[in-house]
Amino acid sequence: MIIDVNFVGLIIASIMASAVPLILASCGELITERSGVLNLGVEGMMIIGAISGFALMTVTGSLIIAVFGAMLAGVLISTIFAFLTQTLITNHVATGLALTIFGIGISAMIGKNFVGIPGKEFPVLFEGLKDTIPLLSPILFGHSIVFYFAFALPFITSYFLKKTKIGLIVRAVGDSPESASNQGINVRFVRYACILYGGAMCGLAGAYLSMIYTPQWIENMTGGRGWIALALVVFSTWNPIKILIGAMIFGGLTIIQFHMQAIGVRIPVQFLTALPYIVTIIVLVVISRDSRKIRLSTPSSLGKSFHKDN
Amino acid sequence: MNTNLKISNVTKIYPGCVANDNVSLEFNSGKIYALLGENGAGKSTLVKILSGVVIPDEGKIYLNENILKLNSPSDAKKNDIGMVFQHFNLFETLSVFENLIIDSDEKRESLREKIDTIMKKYNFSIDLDIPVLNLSAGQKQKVEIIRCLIRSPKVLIMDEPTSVLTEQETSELFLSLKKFSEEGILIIYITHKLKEVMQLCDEVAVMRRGKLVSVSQIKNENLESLANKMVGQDLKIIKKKKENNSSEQLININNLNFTSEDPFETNLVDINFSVNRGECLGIAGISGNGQSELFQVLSGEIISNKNSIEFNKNYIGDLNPQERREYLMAFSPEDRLEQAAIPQMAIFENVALNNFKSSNFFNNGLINESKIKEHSKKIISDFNVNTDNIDLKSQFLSGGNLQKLIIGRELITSPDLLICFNPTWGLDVGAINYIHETLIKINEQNKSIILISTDTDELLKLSDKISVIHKGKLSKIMNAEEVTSEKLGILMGGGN
Amino acid sequence: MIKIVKRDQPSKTIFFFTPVLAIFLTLVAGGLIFYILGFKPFEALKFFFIVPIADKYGLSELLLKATPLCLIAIGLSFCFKSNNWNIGAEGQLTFGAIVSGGVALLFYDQEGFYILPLVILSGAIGGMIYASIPAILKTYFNTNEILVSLMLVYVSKLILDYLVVGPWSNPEGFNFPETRQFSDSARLPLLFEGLRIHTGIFLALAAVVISWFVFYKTYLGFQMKVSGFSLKTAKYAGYKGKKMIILVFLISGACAGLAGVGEITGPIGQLHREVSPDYGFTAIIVAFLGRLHPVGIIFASLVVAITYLGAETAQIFMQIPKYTGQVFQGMILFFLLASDYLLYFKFKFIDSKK
Amino acid sequence: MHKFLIRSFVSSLVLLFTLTVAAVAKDVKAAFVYIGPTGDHGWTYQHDVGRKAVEAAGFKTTYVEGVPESADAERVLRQLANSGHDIIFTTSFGYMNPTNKVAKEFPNVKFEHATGYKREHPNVATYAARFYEGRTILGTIAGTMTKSNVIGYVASFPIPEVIRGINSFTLAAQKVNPNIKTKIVWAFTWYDPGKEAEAAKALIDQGADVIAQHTDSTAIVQMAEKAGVYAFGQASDMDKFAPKAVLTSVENNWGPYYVDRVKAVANGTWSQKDTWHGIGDGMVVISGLDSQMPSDLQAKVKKLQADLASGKVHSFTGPIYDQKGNLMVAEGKTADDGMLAGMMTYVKGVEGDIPK
Repeated sequence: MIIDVNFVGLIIASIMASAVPLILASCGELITERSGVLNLGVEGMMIIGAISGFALMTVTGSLIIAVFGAMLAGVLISTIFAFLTQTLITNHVATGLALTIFGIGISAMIGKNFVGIPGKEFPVLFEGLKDTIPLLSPILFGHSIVFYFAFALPFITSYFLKKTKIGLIVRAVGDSPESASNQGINVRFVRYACILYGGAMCGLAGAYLSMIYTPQWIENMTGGRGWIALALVVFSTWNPIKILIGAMIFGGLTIIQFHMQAIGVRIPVQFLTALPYIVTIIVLVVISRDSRKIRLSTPSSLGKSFHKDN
Repeated sequence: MNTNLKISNVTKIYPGCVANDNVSLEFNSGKIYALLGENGAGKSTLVKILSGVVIPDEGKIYLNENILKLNSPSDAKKNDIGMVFQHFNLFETLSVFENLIIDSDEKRESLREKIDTIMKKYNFSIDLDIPVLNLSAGQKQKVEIIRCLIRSPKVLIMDEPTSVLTEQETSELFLSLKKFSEEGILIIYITHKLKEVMQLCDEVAVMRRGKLVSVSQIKNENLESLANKMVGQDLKIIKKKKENNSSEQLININNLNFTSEDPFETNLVDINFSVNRGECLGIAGISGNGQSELFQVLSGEIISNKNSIEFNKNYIGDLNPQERREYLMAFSPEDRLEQAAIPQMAIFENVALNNFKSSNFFNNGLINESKIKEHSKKIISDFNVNTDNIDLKSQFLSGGNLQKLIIGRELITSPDLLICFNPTWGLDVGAINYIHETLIKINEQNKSIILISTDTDELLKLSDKISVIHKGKLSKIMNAEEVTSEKLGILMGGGN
Repeated sequence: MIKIVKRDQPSKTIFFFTPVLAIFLTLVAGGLIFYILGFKPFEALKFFFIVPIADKYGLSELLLKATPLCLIAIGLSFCFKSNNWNIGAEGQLTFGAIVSGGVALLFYDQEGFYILPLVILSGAIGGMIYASIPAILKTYFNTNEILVSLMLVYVSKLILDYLVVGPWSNPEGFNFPETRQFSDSARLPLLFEGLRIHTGIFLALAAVVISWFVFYKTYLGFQMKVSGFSLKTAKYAGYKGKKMIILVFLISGACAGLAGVGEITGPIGQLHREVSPDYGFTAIIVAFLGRLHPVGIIFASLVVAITYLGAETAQIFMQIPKYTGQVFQGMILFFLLASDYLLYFKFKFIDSKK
Repeated sequence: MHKFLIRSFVSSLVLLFTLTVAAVAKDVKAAFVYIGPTGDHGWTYQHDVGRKAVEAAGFKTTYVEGVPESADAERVLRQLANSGHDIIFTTSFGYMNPTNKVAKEFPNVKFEHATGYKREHPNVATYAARFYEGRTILGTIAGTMTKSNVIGYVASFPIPEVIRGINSFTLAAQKVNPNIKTKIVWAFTWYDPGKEAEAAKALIDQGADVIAQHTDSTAIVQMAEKAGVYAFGQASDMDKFAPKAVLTSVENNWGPYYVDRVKAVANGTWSQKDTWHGIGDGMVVISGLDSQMPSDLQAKVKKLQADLASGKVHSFTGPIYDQKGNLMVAEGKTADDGMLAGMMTYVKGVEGDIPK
């Protein structure tokens, strides 16, 4: 078989497109987790973002309102989680699960009247440059603004965490909320902010699915991507740059699988689909064996409630 | 410039306890002040109020005649009050540099310069780019101090700073503090160690049960007078009866080694010692030199070679703690809340943790609750545990009462050997005295003790023989009468 | 002024009162949602919570639904009470169903009294095998069990998918993604002719009794509890703490596996892609709602089971979207967690003029 | 007199009978059980269009959507049977066993199961459409319209229904263009827009310029629209989702059948049967043809449609060979329904193997 460079470019571009929601949600969840909060409600927040984006687009006709509205919806739903876990000091795991169950239910309820409506075309950038450079053109050009944002996000997140003061504070809160509190950092406020930010990114990830990737609304359309995004954060050992790589691998598996089918190579689909989860478990085992490594890479207070009494 | 810090009529009430009862104090720069008191006397609450961590119910604080509003730690910082906490306020996974700059608004570059200057000036040497995780306790404390110094504080509060330091590190710290004081920083030094007060401070304020008891010049005080003020009664002098101990060997440790895979643990190398009946062997050392590992090996939490431990003529190196208890050994670990007891469980359930066959706590695999409860009640009354509710979750017991419960639980089996690790750590004087009395009583009953402790005074008071552990190695065993605290200090620091 | 004050001790009364409060708040909020959606709130709630269980068939369905929830929640209570966050019961259920389904398929054309016990046993073992993965990784590799057990859920569902689509699909079934029907000997007998409630309910009841007995009355239960709170303490007390952790996971896995057996050998009768409508996750709600107490779990499983049935009934009779069921489940858990605040804190009225 | 009496007696009987029938007719209630949401614009949507036709004919209907093919299906069925429904349409293959089981307990309620093959009780009928006839038309269009000679086909599960469609499509395409290749990608789902879009994209990247689908969502035609290739609507007219890409759609038109069967219940003439209707009976409908198709192709398609309807042309007319070159249908013969129902091999010209 002759391998055409443009063909490779096209495949890479498809893989990247499928990685977008994973990157967005994972980078959001990463910030949340870095502040010490484990929010298992990613799937729920994504699906809320998906319906909100689609519904707003249909009702208002404005893509901008829809995109920001989806992020806002993610923020709102994550506020429930933030209020419960941070103000009422509830268990992170249970609250996150409740958020997912609730999110899936409520989105289907809201979305009832939006099923089967065609979505609007989302404008793409640099479409004119699509055929200019072999291999790179399909990768670089002709994508939506959200696509470019998603691929910039890991770098922005990495810079934010490593180089900025606020990033430092987020990491400090995740490392030791007690110390942070004694240092005059308002732990609850920081965690609220990180949870809401995570909600916004998950909302955007959902909106990407319903508005750009497959422009339509159907129930449960996130199809477990929220769980993959959660896995991805662990897989990346809480490092945003590795999220980029992980998202390409995890998101690309289905696409690779389809291409393999099309050229006649057959691997059980289920095996490939299960791979991200299995790989994540392996990564977890590898990093957890070394107690120093796990302490340096995992937010020490992850999933633990913090309450300051006065 | 002179700094004047005034605390005026500060009161802080917690449910069921008045932590600060109308406390008024005044401090002036150029001096080092000691705030002395037992655990629970209210000194920590007072300094937390000064550093903005705790907001008082009533009272005012003035800095140079201006009212201070301290609603959060950052308010304290803004007003040039620096605080070094007893349990460090550091972020272990962040680098030293990141820890230092987190509460500063200045640019990274200028901060780095500033930090370098401070480190040079006070002769600190710490790699700024490694995670705090990798630092020793002394280094961590220096990081905390540098963090305060960056802000050129007017007031520096140190909360029990020497509890984790070696003698060497302590004297280094004292030198630095004197230097700071000369430079015009007002220093408030919180401790319950009388000797340090005498050694370092100029003035001393003593607190007891939330109230300010006295303020005086150090030159007018001595150890006894301070101790009396702190405890509020003439200290019962516990003196160990020096009797002829039996020469019958009870436990013999023979070439015991332990190698850990965990980089945070210390390896034990060639441990050899023996303890006779009725004897107390003290093991001194700075924390983190293998005490915890030694305790675990002796208790059976870490299982070793069968022949390495001979107890009462039985080889028991390969037995677990429960099996060792059957041979009449008892153990009181260091960590009361995470190991010796389970705070979330009731008192009687915690009593059941010391399960030995003759106790009949569990028959045929079933819980014998009435038996356990009966037993628990006996412990509570025999060992002065201040509660009558054995269904109470043990998290609601004070440290002293919990420790009494634990010791009582271990002793009610009348073991031949009690191994305890920092049994009085963090307790108030009353509880310490009670436990010390209890330990002496055990020896008097011709039973033995292995006392692993980081408190040298305690060791000198209670031990017949003393050894020092340093980097997992045990020094030769010395007779307690021959040992001085200076000698111990040298050995603990790794000298000969 | 109202001030929030921490309680000295968690309140026992409130401990059992909050689940009731949570259910009540859910009903109120649910009524509100129905109202917003344009339905009569009381009528909707009636169709949701009363109509589905108004006759004996409805009651049978309620028990049928509650059985797996109760069984799994009982298993989970062992984990949660000892601080092990096994949230992968869905995976353990699926794997139990796979293993027992495999055994049932071996005997698809045979009859015999020994088949059913074999099938049940293999389901429990399947669940245990699957639960042992996060347990062993947690105890020997220090791995976070929340993430591992969660990841494994999806792996097990994909294994099931692979099997029913491929190697185990019914050879006479035109390649449809389902296996053969099990022989009657591999099916759990029905309790009453014409009702679907089957003998699997006894498994759940047995689990309730055994769990109560083990946890509150035996040395083993005590050791599990201690190990869960602190491995260090377990070690100090001389318990095999790691083994205890693995044991609670195994118990939990066995219960989930049995729930899987109950589904496939009870109402379904074969393996296909959807053996469980997320019972494993819903059971987490049940476990919490039931306060991890065996009796509480029985009640909680019935309450949560209604949300499944009610969602269908409300759809059939009032065209209310069936996803209200999930919304209710989420809300119950939200409200329960929120009202737990009252366990540790109380509101105190303070005279502000002072 | 005597005669008169008899006559009046008979006529009153007749009157009574008609009255009863009329009363019954008014009271017949039909229920529909759907696997997906009614708005999916695919499989379920079309069934719901059929249901609405039943409503329009004056009958009461109930539907339950999103019923999983798990243990819950049986309860829903029983609840419907118990609450006064006279005929219940179960519209997904996975309901086959529950349908038969519940039918046994409610002999007075009629059950109609779509796409299945089990009729274990006299009150269970099955029905399906000859979608493959529609695929013959799609194949003809695809074979003509392709420029790359690569046609992509997103398939759901390797069951006879789907394989029959692939075969019929490929045979027709080859007939007009012997050089074409049909690339099949199995999505192993009936309805998952994300996955379907990814499958379609993979085929497009592999060079396919016409995409056919045997999954239900509109994601594939939308993806084709984005990529600028042709596609066909599945189950319903998907033109509005992708006006440029969609050349035509094969619509499932259940309405007439549903109305028929409900009326039969009302009249008491309902009986068990297995219905398999195609273009001729109007169960399979070809939507309007896109203007991008050249007029001669349009004409050809219209003729083919008429011939298929009249039975002049059969989708599987010999000689048909399988992939290995074995003769499946001899020259001049057509495949019988038995063969079609159990079709589990590809015809020559389809690439790859059927996944096992």
